[in-house]
Amino acid sequence: MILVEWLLLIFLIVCAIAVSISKNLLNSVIIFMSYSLVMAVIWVLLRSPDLAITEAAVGAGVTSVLFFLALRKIGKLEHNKDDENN
Amino acid sequence: MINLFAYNIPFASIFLLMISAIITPLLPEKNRLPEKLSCCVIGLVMILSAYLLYVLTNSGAPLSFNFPMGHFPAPWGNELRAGPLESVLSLVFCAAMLLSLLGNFSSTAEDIAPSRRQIFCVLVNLLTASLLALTYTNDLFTAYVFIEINTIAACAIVAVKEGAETTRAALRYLVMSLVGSGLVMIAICLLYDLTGHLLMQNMHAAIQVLVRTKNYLMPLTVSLALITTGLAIKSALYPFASWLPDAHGSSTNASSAILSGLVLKGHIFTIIKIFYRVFGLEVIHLLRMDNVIFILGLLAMIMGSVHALRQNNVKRMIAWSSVAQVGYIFLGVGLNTIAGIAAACLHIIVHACIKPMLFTAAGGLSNAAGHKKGLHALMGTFYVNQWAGLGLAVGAFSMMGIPGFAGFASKLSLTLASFDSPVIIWSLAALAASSVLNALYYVPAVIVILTHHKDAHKNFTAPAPTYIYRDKFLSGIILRAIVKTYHEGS
Amino acid sequence: MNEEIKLIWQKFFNWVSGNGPRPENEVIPPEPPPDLPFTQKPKDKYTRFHEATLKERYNQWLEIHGLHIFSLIYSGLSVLTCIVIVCLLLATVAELPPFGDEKNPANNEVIRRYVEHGGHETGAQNIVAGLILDYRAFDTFGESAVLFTAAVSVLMILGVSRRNNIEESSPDLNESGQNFLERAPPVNFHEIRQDDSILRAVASLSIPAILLMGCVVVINGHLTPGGGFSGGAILSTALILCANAFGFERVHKFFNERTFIISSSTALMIYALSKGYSFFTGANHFHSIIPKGTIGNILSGGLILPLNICVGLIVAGTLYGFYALFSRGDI
Amino acid sequence: MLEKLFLNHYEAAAVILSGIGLTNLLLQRNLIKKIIGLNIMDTAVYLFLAAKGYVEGRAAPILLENGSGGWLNSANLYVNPVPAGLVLTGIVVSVSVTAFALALTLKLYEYYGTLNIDEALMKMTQEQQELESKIDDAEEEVLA
Repeated sequence: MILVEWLLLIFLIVCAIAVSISKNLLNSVIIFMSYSLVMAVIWVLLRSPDLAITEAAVGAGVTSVLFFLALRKIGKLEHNKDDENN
Repeated sequence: MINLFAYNIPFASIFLLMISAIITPLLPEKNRLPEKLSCCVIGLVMILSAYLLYVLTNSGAPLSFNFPMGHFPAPWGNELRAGPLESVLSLVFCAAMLLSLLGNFSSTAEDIAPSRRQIFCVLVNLLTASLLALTYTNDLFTAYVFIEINTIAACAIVAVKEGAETTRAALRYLVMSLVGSGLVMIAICLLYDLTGHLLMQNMHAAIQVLVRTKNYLMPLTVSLALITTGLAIKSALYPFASWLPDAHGSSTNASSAILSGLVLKGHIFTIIKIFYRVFGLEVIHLLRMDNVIFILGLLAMIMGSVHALRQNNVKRMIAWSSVAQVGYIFLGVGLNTIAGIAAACLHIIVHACIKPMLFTAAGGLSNAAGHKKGLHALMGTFYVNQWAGLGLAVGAFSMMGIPGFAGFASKLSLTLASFDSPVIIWSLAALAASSVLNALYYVPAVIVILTHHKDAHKNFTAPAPTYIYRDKFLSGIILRAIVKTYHEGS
Repeated sequence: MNEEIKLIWQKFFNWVSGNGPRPENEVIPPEPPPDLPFTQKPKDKYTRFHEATLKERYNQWLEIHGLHIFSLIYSGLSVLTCIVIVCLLLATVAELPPFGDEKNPANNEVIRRYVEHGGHETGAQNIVAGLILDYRAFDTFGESAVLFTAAVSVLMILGVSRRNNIEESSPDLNESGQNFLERAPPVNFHEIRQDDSILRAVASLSIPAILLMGCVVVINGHLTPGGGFSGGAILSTALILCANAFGFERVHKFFNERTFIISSSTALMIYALSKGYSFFTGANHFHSIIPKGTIGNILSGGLILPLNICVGLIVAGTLYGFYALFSRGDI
Repeated sequence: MLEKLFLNHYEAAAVILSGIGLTNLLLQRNLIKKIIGLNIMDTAVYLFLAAKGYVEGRAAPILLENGSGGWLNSANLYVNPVPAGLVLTGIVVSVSVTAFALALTLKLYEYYGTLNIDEALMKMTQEQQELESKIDDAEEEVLA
């Protein structure tokens, strides 16, 4: 059990570093999503089921969707720009 | 015991503002109804605060009381605390907010589209509510939540004027503020872990025990440093103030007035509360935070003015001058005496009154000069919009600390407060230098607007609305200042 | 198997990069190449040129103003600051009370009362729900206000501005050529609408289930983990799924900007008034008429159940509102 | 010190994570990454709080039945509920802040075509200079 805890914590740190050094925004967001999911698991381990539900619904769900939408919109904007200028 | 009506005022004022914020989006946009409603509600809250102040000072009742939010007493539920200082601050905040809205009533209409104006009112109400909650709250975590409301609402108020520049300024402000609130959050968690409480007086007792037994001194120092840094970023203490001129210089006049007059003050007052109520002045001195704050305050006083000297845009100049004035306040806090903190509170009040006036006046003048903001473009605008010109002059004199104006009272009390402290030479030198620097950029501005310009009639548009509100305001300030020092002393 | 994963990735990637669904190329999508994520996507000539020039201009500008060194110093300083902060905090953490120990200062009389008397004082089985909606309800009210503030601000930034711009397009922005989005035609419903029959079938099956789940989480907030916020987030996913599968127009029929504002304002108003009543009676030592109920029943916990429903409504509306505003700039 | 860090491993991890998040928030030029950094920092702080509420061998703070129709309400059975309450509030705050920051970022991208505040600043100053020179030209023409 202790080993699982340590693994999860190390996974979190690796995720956080990977987010910061990844060159690709989409990858960063996906890594952040997995970070949030692991955080939810850790909260179950810490006997806080309320937090785990909320984090899974919000951190991994809504926040990531918002990031994806933002990226998508930026992609879309670039398309518009290209269309207009060509 | 104070009467039931006055007892409920702190709670009622926060809730009135919240409820008016909630129903504002449901109102029709016609006739500027939302703005009128928020002005009415803020005015009502102002009257309530004045009444609370009157009751607290005149009825022979105890000078402060706690108001439990809910059915549970102190360490279990949330709590508000109201005393003369809190009621004075809420009175000043509401008054400054109301006057900023009224004084810029027409320029708001020019800058902001109607449907945005409705949301602007919601944000103003929320901002006022969060300021009052920050003023009255007695609980650190509640303070954090309302700091966040304050941050979002303040950034949104910057972005309410549409445009590339405001968006950039708002983002910059937001990022800096978020760094600040992150640090505050970490510090609150540390403090909760060390003390097991979130309520200020319980935390204070626990910290006193920790310090006496010399336990956990290092975590205490770190949490104090983090919370101070976080709030200092939000209140634009000098090295962290780079966001302020952008945010305050680019937004619409009402927003600049509100932001620099009130939002900064809410955070500064939170710092003062944390120093005074959570840690206690001896602990602050023991942990050496007072020296850091003092030095940063000195730096801000000088550097803010130096930066302001280099500005040509009048709104940016006033914004940098805010940085210098924040330095004065932190100087008072850094003296770490009761008198110093009283002087800092006094300067908070004075600045909260004068800075909105300066921004409003500058906005009125630049509107009179055809929406130009460069200092040279304002030449002779005094003769187009006398009230605004008078406001700028009065504000400038007050900022310089000319006797008879409000700024003099607070500078005097800062000077008096620094007599007891070992750092008197430094603080006196900085006060003098900063006053001279203030004069160096405010006097030319006043001279410019007074210079007769022969092309005046050609370029200038119709005068902006009345600024009559502003002046009545000012005469009351000195009176209030005296009342205030009296309370702090007693 | 690998191909399938590639295909799913491709679909997801297309969705994120704004190309929309491609029901016609279910077989193998011809372009763009699948391994290249969208930020590294080979762009049209102009964009690449444009971005290159922007970078170049930026570097030139830094050099001209002597800011290059400053920006280097800034990066170095911030790394240094963060290392210092981490080391400081690690040293602090090493001094803190030990993890998981029951003698920690945080386990004091406050907690004892919450646990021992929380049941009959708030009527909630879930101590956390009783804590946040009864003992420390002012914080939670502030939290809802934060959400409301953010919703209103995002509506202002993304929604209202677009509407105003379309109505009374501002000439100065268009002249400078800055605001290319405003000149883009407004998004119509058909453009985003998905004609994916599998998605529709799955959605029509799962939306009722998700709604039910969300309602269960909200309504049982005082008995089991969860509550208004997490339940509201689940409810909002049902709305988002509906919008994705059947198009925004379907959702728009019953949930548009007007209903969004009315529902969240009303729910927040009910929240504020009921909490205000309880604060008022509590502070003045009046008797509150709200029964606590017996712990464990669904009708227990005094105000917690209605408050959870209000919070759930606010959160569901707000999060769907965020989704709609971000994806098409309107609710 | 290291032993104590091992003992407080959740807190240590949380502190490292919040440091990384803070670095991202301060250092990254790209706004989206800044916002992700903000989220990492916030969740790290919440992890810290939740770890502080944990007590070895106790149950989640939901009252358990004692078998005879009553409730087990001894304080020694449950972990500390206060951090959970605070974190619930905090999560809402951070999702609101994230949405707001992303909205502003999108707006910035609309105006400047970049996700970097400094590049935006550069664009703005250059455009202002152009505008000012244009205005000067126009004024000279009027004077002439």
